[in-house]
Amino acid sequence: GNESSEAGGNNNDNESNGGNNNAGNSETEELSGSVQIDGSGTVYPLLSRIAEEYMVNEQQGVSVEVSRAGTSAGMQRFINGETDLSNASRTIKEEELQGLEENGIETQEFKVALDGMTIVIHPDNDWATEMTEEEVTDLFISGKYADDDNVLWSDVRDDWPDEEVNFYGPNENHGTYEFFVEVLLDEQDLVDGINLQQDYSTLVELVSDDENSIGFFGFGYYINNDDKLGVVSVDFGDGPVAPSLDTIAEDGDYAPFTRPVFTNLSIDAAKEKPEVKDFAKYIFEVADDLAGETGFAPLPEEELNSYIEEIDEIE
Amino acid sequence: MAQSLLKKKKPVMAENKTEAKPTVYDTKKLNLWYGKTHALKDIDLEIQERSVTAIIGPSGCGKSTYIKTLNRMVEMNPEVRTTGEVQYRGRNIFDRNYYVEELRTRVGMVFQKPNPFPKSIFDNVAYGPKIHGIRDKKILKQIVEKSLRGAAIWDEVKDRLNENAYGLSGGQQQRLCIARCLAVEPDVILMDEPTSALDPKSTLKVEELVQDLKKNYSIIIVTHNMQQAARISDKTAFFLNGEVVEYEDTNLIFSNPNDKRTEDYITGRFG
Amino acid sequence: MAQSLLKKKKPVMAENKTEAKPTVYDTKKLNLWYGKTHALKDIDLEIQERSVTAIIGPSGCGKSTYIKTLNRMVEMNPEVRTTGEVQYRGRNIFDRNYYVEELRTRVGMVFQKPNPFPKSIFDNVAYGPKIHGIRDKKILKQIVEKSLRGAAIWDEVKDRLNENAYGLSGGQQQRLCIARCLAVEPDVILMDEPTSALDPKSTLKVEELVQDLKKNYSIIIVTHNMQQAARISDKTAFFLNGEVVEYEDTNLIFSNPNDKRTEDYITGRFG
Amino acid sequence: MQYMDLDAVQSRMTKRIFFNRLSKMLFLASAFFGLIVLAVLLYDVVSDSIGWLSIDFLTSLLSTNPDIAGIRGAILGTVWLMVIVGPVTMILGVCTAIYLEEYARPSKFTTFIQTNISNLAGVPSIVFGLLGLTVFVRLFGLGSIVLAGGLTMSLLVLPIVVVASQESIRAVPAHLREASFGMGATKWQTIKNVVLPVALPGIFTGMILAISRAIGETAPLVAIGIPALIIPAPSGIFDRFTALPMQIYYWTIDSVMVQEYAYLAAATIVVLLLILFTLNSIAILIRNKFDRRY
Amino acid sequence: MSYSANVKDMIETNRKNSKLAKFEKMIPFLLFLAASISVLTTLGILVTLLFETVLFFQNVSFREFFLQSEMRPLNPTNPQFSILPLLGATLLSTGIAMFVAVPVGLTTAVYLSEYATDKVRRILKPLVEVLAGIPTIVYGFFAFTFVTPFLREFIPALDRTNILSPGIVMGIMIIPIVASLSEDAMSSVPNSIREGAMALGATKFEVAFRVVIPAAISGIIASFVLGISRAIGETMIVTIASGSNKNLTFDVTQSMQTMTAYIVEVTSGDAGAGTTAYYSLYAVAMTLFVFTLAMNMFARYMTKRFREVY
Ligand SMILES: Nc1ncnc2c1ncn2[C@@H]1O[C@H](COP(=O)(O)OP(=O)(O)OP(=O)(O)O)[C@@H](O)[C@H]1O
Ligand SMILES: Nc1ncnc2c1ncn2[C@@H]1O[C@H](COP(=O)(O)OP(=O)(O)OP(=O)(O)O)[C@@H](O)[C@H]1O
Ligand SMILES: [Mg+2]
Ligand SMILES: [Mg+2]
Ligand SMILES: O=P([O-])([O-])[O-]
Repeated sequence: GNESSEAGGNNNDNESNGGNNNAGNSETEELSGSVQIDGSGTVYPLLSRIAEEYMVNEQQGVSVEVSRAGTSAGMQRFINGETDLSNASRTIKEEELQGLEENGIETQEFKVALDGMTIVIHPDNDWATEMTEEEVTDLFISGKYADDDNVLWSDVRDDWPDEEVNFYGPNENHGTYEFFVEVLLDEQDLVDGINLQQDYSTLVELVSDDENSIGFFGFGYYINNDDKLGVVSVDFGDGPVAPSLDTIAEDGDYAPFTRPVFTNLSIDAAKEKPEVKDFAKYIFEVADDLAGETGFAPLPEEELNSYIEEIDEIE
Repeated sequence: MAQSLLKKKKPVMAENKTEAKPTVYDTKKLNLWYGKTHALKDIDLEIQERSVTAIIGPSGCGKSTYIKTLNRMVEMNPEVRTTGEVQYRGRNIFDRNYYVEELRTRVGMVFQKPNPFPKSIFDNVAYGPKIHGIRDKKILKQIVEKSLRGAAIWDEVKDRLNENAYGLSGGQQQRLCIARCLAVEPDVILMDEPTSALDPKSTLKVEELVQDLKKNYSIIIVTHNMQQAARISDKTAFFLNGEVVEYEDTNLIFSNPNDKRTEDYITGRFG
Repeated sequence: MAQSLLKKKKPVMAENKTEAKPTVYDTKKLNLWYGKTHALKDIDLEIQERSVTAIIGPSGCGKSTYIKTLNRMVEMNPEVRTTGEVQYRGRNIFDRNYYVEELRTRVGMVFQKPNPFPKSIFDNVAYGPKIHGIRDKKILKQIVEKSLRGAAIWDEVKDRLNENAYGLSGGQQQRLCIARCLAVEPDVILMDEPTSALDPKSTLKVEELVQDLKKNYSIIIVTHNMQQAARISDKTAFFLNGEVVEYEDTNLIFSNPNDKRTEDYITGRFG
Repeated sequence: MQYMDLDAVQSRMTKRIFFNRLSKMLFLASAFFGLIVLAVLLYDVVSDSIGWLSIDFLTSLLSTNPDIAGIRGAILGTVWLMVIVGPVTMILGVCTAIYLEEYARPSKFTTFIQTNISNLAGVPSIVFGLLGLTVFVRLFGLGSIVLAGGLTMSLLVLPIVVVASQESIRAVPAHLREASFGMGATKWQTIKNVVLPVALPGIFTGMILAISRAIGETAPLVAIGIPALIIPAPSGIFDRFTALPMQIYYWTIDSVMVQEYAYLAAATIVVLLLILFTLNSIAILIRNKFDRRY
Repeated sequence: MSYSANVKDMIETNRKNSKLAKFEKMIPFLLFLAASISVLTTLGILVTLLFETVLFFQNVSFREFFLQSEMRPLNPTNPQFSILPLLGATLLSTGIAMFVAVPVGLTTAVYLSEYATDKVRRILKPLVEVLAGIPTIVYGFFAFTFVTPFLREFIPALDRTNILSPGIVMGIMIIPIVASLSEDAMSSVPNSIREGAMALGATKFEVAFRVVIPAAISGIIASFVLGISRAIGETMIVTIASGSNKNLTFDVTQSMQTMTAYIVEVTSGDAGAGTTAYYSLYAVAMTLFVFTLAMNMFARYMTKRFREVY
């Protein structure tokens, strides 16, 4: 009972917040129908939080359904016109835009929040807690430290243990994978034998379980499990920086590993279904509050407000 | 040979005692096979209205097969093939346009083992009228009462019409099955060893009932029990290996059989 | 009463004809119940070595029950209770320390319906020796040949030892079962109507075999067939309603029964 | 010549008998192994669920907050699924069984249908899920609604109903049929008035088994795409939905992120098992009550 | 009785008026339609699988699918489609499951059919069969939250998601299939054969293993094959407890992905149509379908054989 009233209190806060942002709009309109969302697993915790707030406090009649097949897989559904919003942890690709165009779907990509690509290790790992940016990326690139990709910690620094490094990461369904490989590794091959998983929860378990693990994923999944995981502070030239809500914010010290996460809105859906449009606006009304709670750094308020206006103009 | 005997005898018989009643069933050169087993061979038999005709013979001689042919029940076995004719009231029952359902409504059947439905006594008797479209509750009640009275079981069950028929004794069940038959007011009732599963007392009751029913119905009864045939039937047909050996007035056949084989059977020398 | 008769007769019998052979089985006041059915009542019987003892009696009198008690096979039915004693070679077979497996190794059994294992002929015969630890292929071969010869079937099967036993005729299967018995070199062979499922020719063969086997084995045989008992046995016990009515030299029992009931049975007046 | 050495036989005898007794105990233990695991499983699940299973849990809607999350939507989703599965399998299953038992002539094609049904029973449920996804969700454009899920499940459990109904119809004694035909009843009248009433308890037992299976199946639902977060409870067969096993699935894999989800999953499992237990008890009751000989 | 003259007539008029005859003629046809649904289902499965599988093999060669060793369906730069890692994981988990289910199931069957009294059998057999009625998702939960942590006490190298634990749990799930069907096969061996062996002085153990089991062997094998088929097709246990790492290895402590789990991964959240990765789903499902179908047909053939003997 205690907790639930606390949660209720939380909700009230948000409602009043939402009310502030919403000033001037008609709040009383009762909507119904459903909003289909799929895509990024990274963005899922944030969007599902927002969806829940929306259904509980804003529009009881609307059903917002959130899935998390991964950025690419979700985008496929989006192209097929099966979803109204598609979350992404990377910007939309040329081929995907092409597909959307072929299917006559007009879209708009919005940033929702900022995420720091977090390099995680086992909590008992006391040697690799600080690494340079180059060391991190080289470690994951095939052939950099060992030809057969059986990399030992001591290959990175001599005083580190002589034990083999085990690599983990999300699989190719995920934007996180693509951002990591395409942006951070500059499209070089990942080490062989890296354990790629579909589910972030599985990934967290695996990393937290293996003394010689090193893995990468979004900050949210790290911060929710910081008791089970260790984190690598990355030296981008000005000393080691640990990811945190502050450092991954825009212009933060962790910025080189920071990326925006997105949601793609189907303009057609927003035109046809008022609930889609309403929910889309709602996302940016509450994003700054709920972002921190789910492990994202919020975007500047002006940026969010400009999105609301943009959506408002869809007729 | 048996048939030729019969034909010779017929006029004599008619003069003898029984007035010539109209024919219900006329079987002509009936042959029947189960796959390759030739179960009925060139059967010729005329069966008369409002009388009891008994069919006797050793096990496996084709009694059941013959009686089940009369309402085409034998066709439930898909292997069965027939040739020849069976005329019921002048119409060949094997005729393409003759619906078996129509035939069976006119010709009731009582089986060796009592086989009431797992329903109430009332519903058992009302089953026939109902499937033939009689829905009126009041009429149904009347039919049920009349049929149960007709089967001499009314007094025993009138207070428990809604109880399950399986609660009745074997003899009562058999009379219930007869009542079920009567409910659609058939013309003929076929009975295949109707008392062989019953105790002597119930057997007696059924025998009395048969005697009573023949006033209104034509009855054809298969029996293993020679005494029974002698007691209740007007005419008796003796079957052997799928053939009719002798067909005769009952008192004649038992007192003075024409055929050696009939005599042997009746005197218990085989079977 | 039957028992007292027997006891009186025994000395006479011994003088009579048979030399007194040693006793294999001594049954003392054996009673047996299937649940509440009292199937064996106060049985007393002494069975002699190297002879054929026949057990006769009408259906349901307890013949099978008695013979199955001798190797405790009757205990496979968990409802069975016994009192009294059965001594085999001086040891009570109901003794806690007497393993049934040990008893059954010494006492072979042949059943009414031939029951070979669904294995090759060779494996059927070799089964017994194998479970007793004989692994040597050569010895096994010798045992199989010896047993099959002993059961007078060697010539018929010697070229098809590796074929499935189910391919044999009924009579051959029964002799195979006897061979299977012989392979463990038993002391006693129990036979429960071993020929009742066989044709006359096979029956004759088995009867000859039994005559032959008694040179080396003690044989107890249940039979429905009085002629058979008369032909092959040395002594005969007549059972009725779970009691031993008479136990006597076979020639005596068939020529001059002591008990009226035995006479009635032997002359076919009941059973 | 003696081949059997009595002493050797005797000394082996003791070993054999000891071995026999030992294996009897081992085999008994083995028969109990499964039961012990079952007990551990139940203990594990029930102990995890303690403190989480409550009326509120049953009646509340889903939430990402474990403290207020409930399974009302999942329960209703399962109920609505069964609203489809029940009638559809009943009608299709019983009709198929009647056709095969009463009408079909023995022919190659009949054998083919029969073989086909028993083969369908062995097709992995995930493959049925793919069929549902491809045909109902995509081709018919239904989307992941109750109707699509229900039809998919129906096809999956249809063989269970068909086989049970066939056995039950086959067990109706011939003399009852004969009695009806003897009255001049048509085939259909006989089936409707005599055969089906007698076969009904067996058919019902089969139905309950089929429904139990459908209630617990997860893979087909995963394949047709049930969202991870769906809060409103479905109010009809055209609504999108989640179901009990789906909820267990998501909570189990998310338990790594939020430990409390594991307890929610356990509590949901207890609810699911209770439902199945109740259904099976009913099936046993029906079987015992109507298990009489005609 | 007033009505009595006309029951016959009533029946006669009813017959003439009834539309039943036409309806009766329709019935077999309607029922046939219902019966053909099951055929349509099979056809539907075949067509959906075949259709997309063909599209898949237009993009990927048989060689790559069956002979190479890497499965990286969504790799943006160099996608690879080999079923071998999935097949390996499937066979491995099935092997582990049978390693548990065969000895336990068979000895349970021996106990039930040869040692247990009627009363014990009547209670014990349904209890063992309860195991088959537990939903697989529950087994998945059990494997993930109980068995894996439990095993890790003894095998520290065991990953949090691995193939060993779901394999074992699948084996437990399959015990009743093996036990129940084997017991049926053994019970159908006639008692006279048992008596024949007992009369030779055989112990129950010797009767069971040297007579009854050889005699019932085809039914027993059928139970194994059905068990294998169940294990191959089992989805949720492996999806939950063995992760989604597509690696070809025999190290049972590692996370790996079976064919079924792959299908779940690609469909979960519903992958969009049109890509090779999406078609690969159907190629894998086709392989799975063919495997299980073959096993089931084989099992049915074996079952028929033991029914024919006695
Ligand atoms: N369903 C069947 N399939 C094959 N042959 C059959 C079938 N029913 C009966 N027969 C054969 O047809 C012959 C006549 O059988 P039927 O049942 O008519 O004898 P029955 O005179 O009624 O004997 P019983 O007194 O034993 O009832 C027998 O030889 C029997 O073996
Ligand atoms: N398993 C059993 N359970 C209960 N009663 C039994 C059982 N077996 C036999 N009986 C009863 O024990 C009595 C003796 O049976 P048994 O089989 O020994 O007779 P039998 O002399 O061998 O008869 P048959 O000549 O028919 O073989 C019979 O009354 C029988 O009904
Ligand atoms: Mg008959
Ligand atoms: Mg006997
Ligand atoms: O799940 P992703 O955010 O990595 O696509």
